Amino acid sequence: MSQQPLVTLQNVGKTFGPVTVIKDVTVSVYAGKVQVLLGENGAGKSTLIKMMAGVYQPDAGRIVVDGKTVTLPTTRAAEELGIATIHQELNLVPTLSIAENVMLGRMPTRHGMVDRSALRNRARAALSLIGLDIDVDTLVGELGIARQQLVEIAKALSINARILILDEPTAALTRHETESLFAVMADLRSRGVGMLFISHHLDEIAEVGDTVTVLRDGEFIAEVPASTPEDELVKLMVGRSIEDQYPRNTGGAPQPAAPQPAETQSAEILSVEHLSSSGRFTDISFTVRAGEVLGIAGLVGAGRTELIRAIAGADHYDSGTVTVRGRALPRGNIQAAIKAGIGHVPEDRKGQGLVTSASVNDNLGYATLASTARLGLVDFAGQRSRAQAVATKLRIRMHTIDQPVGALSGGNQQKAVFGRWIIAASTVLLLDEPTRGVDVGAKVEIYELMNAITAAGGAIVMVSSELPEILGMSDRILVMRDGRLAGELTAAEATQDAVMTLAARDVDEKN
Amino acid sequence: MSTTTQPATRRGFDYKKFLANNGALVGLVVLCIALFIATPDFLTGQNLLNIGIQVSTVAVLAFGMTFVIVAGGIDLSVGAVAALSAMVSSWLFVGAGLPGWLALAGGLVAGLLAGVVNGLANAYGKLPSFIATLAMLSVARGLTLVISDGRPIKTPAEVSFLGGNLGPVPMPIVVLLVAALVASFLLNRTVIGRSMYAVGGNAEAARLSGLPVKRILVTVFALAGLFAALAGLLLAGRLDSAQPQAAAGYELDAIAAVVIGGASLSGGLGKISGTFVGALVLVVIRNGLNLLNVTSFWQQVVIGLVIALAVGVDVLRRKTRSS
Amino acid sequence: MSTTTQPATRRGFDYKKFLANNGALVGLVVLCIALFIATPDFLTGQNLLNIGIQVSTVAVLAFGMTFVIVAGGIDLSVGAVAALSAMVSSWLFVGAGLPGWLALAGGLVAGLLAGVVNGLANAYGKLPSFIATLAMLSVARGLTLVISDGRPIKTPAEVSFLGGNLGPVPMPIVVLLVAALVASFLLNRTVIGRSMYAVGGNAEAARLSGLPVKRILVTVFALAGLFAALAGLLLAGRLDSAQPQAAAGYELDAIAAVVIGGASLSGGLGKISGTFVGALVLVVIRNGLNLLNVTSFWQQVVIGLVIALAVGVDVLRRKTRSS
Amino acid sequence: RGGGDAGGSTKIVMAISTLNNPFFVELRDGAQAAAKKAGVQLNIVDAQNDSATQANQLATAAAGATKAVIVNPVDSDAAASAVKALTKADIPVVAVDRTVNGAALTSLVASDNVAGGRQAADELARSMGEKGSVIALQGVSGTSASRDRGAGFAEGMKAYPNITVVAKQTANFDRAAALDVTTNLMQAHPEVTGLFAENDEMALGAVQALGARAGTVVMVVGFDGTADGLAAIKKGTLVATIAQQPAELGKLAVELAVKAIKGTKVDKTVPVEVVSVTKTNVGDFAK
Ligand SMILES: Nc1ncnc2c1ncn2[C@@H]1O[C@H](COP(=O)(O)OP(=O)(O)OP(=O)(O)O)[C@@H](O)[C@H]1O
Ligand SMILES: Nc1ncnc2c1ncn2[C@@H]1O[C@H](COP(=O)(O)OP(=O)(O)OP(=O)(O)O)[C@@H](O)[C@H]1O
Ligand SMILES: O[C@@H]1[C@H](O)[C@H](O)CO[C@H]1O
Ligand SMILES: [Mg+2]
Ligand SMILES: [Mg+2]
Repeated sequence: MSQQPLVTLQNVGKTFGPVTVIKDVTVSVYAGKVQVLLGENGAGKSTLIKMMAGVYQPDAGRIVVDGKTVTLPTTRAAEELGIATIHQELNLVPTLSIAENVMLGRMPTRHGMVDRSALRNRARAALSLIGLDIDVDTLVGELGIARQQLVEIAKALSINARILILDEPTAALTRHETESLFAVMADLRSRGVGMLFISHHLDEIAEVGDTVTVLRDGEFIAEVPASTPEDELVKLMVGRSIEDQYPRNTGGAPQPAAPQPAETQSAEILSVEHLSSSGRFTDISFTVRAGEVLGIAGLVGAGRTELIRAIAGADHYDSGTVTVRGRALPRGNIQAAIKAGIGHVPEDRKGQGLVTSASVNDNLGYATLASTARLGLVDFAGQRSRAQAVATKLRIRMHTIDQPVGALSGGNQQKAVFGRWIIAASTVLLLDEPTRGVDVGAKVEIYELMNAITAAGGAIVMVSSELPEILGMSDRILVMRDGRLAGELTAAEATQDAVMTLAARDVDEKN
Repeated sequence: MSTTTQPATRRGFDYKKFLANNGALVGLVVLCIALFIATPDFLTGQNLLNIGIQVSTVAVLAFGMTFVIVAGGIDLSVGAVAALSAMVSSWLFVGAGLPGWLALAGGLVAGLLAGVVNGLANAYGKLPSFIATLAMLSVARGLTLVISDGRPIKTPAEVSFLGGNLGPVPMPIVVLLVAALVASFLLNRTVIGRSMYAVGGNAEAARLSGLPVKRILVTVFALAGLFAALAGLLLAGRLDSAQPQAAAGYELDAIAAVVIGGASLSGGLGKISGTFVGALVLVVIRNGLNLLNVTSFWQQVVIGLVIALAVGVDVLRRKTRSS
Repeated sequence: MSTTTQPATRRGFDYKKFLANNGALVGLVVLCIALFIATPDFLTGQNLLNIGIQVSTVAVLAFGMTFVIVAGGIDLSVGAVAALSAMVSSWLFVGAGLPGWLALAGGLVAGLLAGVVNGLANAYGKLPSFIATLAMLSVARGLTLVISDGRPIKTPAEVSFLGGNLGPVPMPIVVLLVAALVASFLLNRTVIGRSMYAVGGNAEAARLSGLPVKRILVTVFALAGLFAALAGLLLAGRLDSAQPQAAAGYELDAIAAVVIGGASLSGGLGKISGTFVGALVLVVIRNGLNLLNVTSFWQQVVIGLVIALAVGVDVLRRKTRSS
Repeated sequence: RGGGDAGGSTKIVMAISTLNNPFFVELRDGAQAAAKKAGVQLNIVDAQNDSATQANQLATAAAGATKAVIVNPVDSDAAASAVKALTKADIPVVAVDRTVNGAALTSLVASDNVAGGRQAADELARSMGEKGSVIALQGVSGTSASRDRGAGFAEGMKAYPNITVVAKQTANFDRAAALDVTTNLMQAHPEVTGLFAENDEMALGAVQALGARAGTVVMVVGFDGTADGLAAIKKGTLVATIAQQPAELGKLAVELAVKAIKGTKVDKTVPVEVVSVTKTNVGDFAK
């Protein structure tokens, strides 16, 4: 390849205080190519691309654009060189409209005024690129996380950049939207745009990538073609091979080998009857038995999150009942739900899962703060040892347990939310996109935790937009469409096609 | 199909959206109806004009405050800056012998400068806006006393004109309306105005989108200073003199007006029309209680309750709407 | 390996961490050194005692405010509630003829109740804390005037004792230290205290983790009311009488102390030790300017500048440390 | 408009600068008693020491069926334009305690603050043996009461060359502020033997700060003659206060307003004595 790279990060390094996050890494982006960055949670991928995006300045090495060394003191400077970025964490203003968010920093003006019709038109054009058909005057704060992610993508696409950085753009998307995104990427590539792509979905790498740069602990490990087999990529990435990406024996029934608790294998733990919440979901009934993982699939906006939240006591609902181990739960009462053994991992970890300014230790302990206290006094020593133990168990990568959880990498933040319910010994886990942004290694760890919980007689409801995960981990699958149950599949009969058919029947008609 | 339904809702007046966006308006209307029933003096032309005049100072201060609160900050100095600006103007006229219109302009510049200093201290000096503007409150009040030696100074005719009449229309009402239009235009129609929402709603997103966050913050406080100066001149015009203790404590009224109007102190939310309603709520309550001759001790109790109620009505309304 | 280094840093005094956690301490020290150089009267035992007494009211108010700000709210009513509590206590004694200690307890209960009302209005009534407590400011001040008819009322001996001496030690200092210990204990050691940080940091995450957010908010405001009552009784004790206008405007001082102490008005951050330092900064500035006999007009200018500087020093220190 | 009888429906609005101060509470009480006696309705509004609020209240008064207005201005200059509007509408205006500059008044009932300041200087000097150092506590900066009393006091002090004013600081007319400021000033000026406070509230705060030294080592003179102030004189902690007679001021103001409504001619100024109260004559004033 004699072609000159559009941009190169050359031997760059970055430290935060005492922690070295990136050490001597070189990576280039070429016109019409998709360069993939691969690495575990906390490997330094986001930190690396932020140096290219003008967010961080490298402490060592240099940035070369079109053969010239440059400095990128601001995001605007990067943009002026044609570099656009889709950041991993959503960077939207909830109180502004979709149109204004898409055009933020580049609002069209006429006579010194914001040209609203141009604003709407350009935003609409950007949204249509990724097939999002929604009123551009809607406030972003009213959107679910998946739609927000699409807005974020549209925003970067509308810049018409020569270099596009995509940091886990597909983490919050269902297959459907992911495919639209890939179509856009293919188009951009054919027009000579160079891209840097990050994803924890290994199957996507071969689909869109050209070359893969593998990072481990902030260091460059290898550069390999995107066609490299997945297990080889995994080995490069985590330093060992992973036998089974979905370590659940989904023969239909729960693992018979697992030690059985006192209650019988078929005991109903959670039962939901005729649950309805106007405008959100209608007449939902299902049960989950001890030792079972129930997957809930559906398209964005199908109402899965709302359902989970209602069961967890986070929202009120209009009618129906939620019963745990034969006891009906009061509506909208989170504490009662927790007492009954429910643990809820929400879909938006930053907005709903974590107190980012508080330490990892504190965040792990919130659900057990009161129950472990004596005379209203916090059990600091116990809390710390419990937190330390669960952090080790989940392999949460951190500097110390007292560091603010907001400074952890995305995947490690997700593990921290999970860990809270492990400490609380929850037996009914309601997981909403539990592995969003989690690396392969950590995913397997989370799956194994799920297995351990069900093996101990617990039950799990998992909402996920990752079909392989739903198919690989569920004993039974419910499919939701427009707030209703569209069907139920056993693990044996479930295939991607079967699920998608149920999920998308009339949605496709609409489009 | 969906394209045909869109314009249908657009055609009629979208009163739901209007109500949803105009927070305490319901509270204000309820308040006015109650006063109308309680006393015949309330709904008279003269009294309505009085209310218009009386709301002018607080509303103009609050318009400036709206920029700051939308951008996620707070400005405790507006009352003191209003007093300082008026005093500077009067001093330029009486002490330095400048012509009246120059003195008036000088007052506005003084407010603008105080605001710029607030903005610099906040954006570049990294002082929390609460601290930067609390310091300015003290400094501006002190300078006002130093300049005036603690005495009121007469205003030039140009400033007094602001407190007088334009034909049959009281000038404070004219100034108020112009200020509202300008503020609303700035906030809704200009790039810098829209950027304020971004800075207040999510400063990190604003920065990553390439918005000049620091410059926006300086502008925001500069505008608050300028509007404070205008409010100060208006007040001085009405009193025919710049008072060393003028507008003391008005910052709380201004903030309250903005918050009653539906803004949030955590930023990203707020509208000039809402602020206007908020300021009216405060002034109508006081006007009404005066008319009803509620004794002054109880008056404070009632004011507190009515503020809570007026905002409470809004909260209730939103709740019933959403469920 | 890393386990052996852990205890090593633990053994010595971790001054870096101490400084990092104690916001304006550097500003306070610089201020004290400057005053020590400027006037021999500053660093005398008697003057230090005076400062201790003078800081007591604001510091106790600010301790209560710390709970509120940590939990992400604001309480504008603390000054008015302090005055109301003291007045209720004096009235129970003089007007209702209760024994002094019951009157004292009654004053504390009054403050607690006012705080509970704030908390209910905020947590269940969904009023923004700014509005709920602004309303309470007005109501409490009004009730104070109603109860007292605008006149000071004598305090019972039990309350005056709070303003007197315990042997050689001034009681306000004793009360101050006890209040600091209790507040710090509540905030750091108890479940409810730690929960306040979670609520202020991310109320939704706290709620989804099963923390009783509403009850926590009510507690937070109740504590602020109780501490305000204590501050009010302290002040009344020092003056031997409950004043209708006591503690007017002290809410700004209290908030400033908390913010100078390193808390953020967006919640989730704050420490009692920081607040204490913040209150000291405010009081030492005023004490120093009195000692230096700076004329009262300029005094306000200087107070503003010094507040900005004291916080600025801290900002600067953090900046150089991090880069 | 105008004329009219003084029946129960006759409405007089009394705009008071602040009621957060015992002085004005007594003034109000005097006015209310007189109104009851005259059988008129007296509406009291409180500006909480804010000139603009007062202007608003006066404008509101003009809009109602008001027959006369009694104004106790927050600031003498600032009240002018609102008062002018009232007189233009033929509503008689009586000013009480403080005058209105630059507007024609029906009548003014007031005690002279500048003269009072001079009297305070005389009382303090006498009690100090006409020598020594003095602290002056000032009221809210920029208020006319503080200005006038301060000016009168400074003028009066010129007669006593052996007395120096070593410190002047504001305590905002507030007892608690005076306590702290006096404590601090005594630290810097332990030699001080005299203190003048521009009102009784501050004087009482100073007495509190001085403890046993009040009235023995350090002589304190206040201003107003409030109930607490007079009690302190009896106790000996306060040497003197310059007593105004707030109730008398209020009473006269109402009587004048009623006369004006009836169309009776009234005097342009009605002075009310300011009396220096000391231990010797405090008995005449005690309430
Ligand atoms: N601002 C910061 N201060 C301190 N440490 C940081 C900061 N940002 C990142 N880190 C640390 O740097 C490491 C790399 O983080 P980074 O976000 O780059 O990981 P990543 O590879 O993108 O992970 P993920 O796949 O989870 O997104 C992590 O250990 C993280 O804790
Ligand atoms: N057709 C629609 N058009 C616009 N908004 C919708 C539509 N359907 C649902 N919503 C809104 O979107 C939100 C639900 O989005 P969300 O994506 O969280 O749902 P979900 O089924 O949990 O999907 P996912 O978990 O895949 O994100 C709700 O707030 C709902 O009001
Ligand atoms: O006369 C009054 C009283 O002295 C009061 O103490 C302050 O204001 C003045 O106008
Ligand atoms: Mg990342
Ligand atoms: Mg969802």
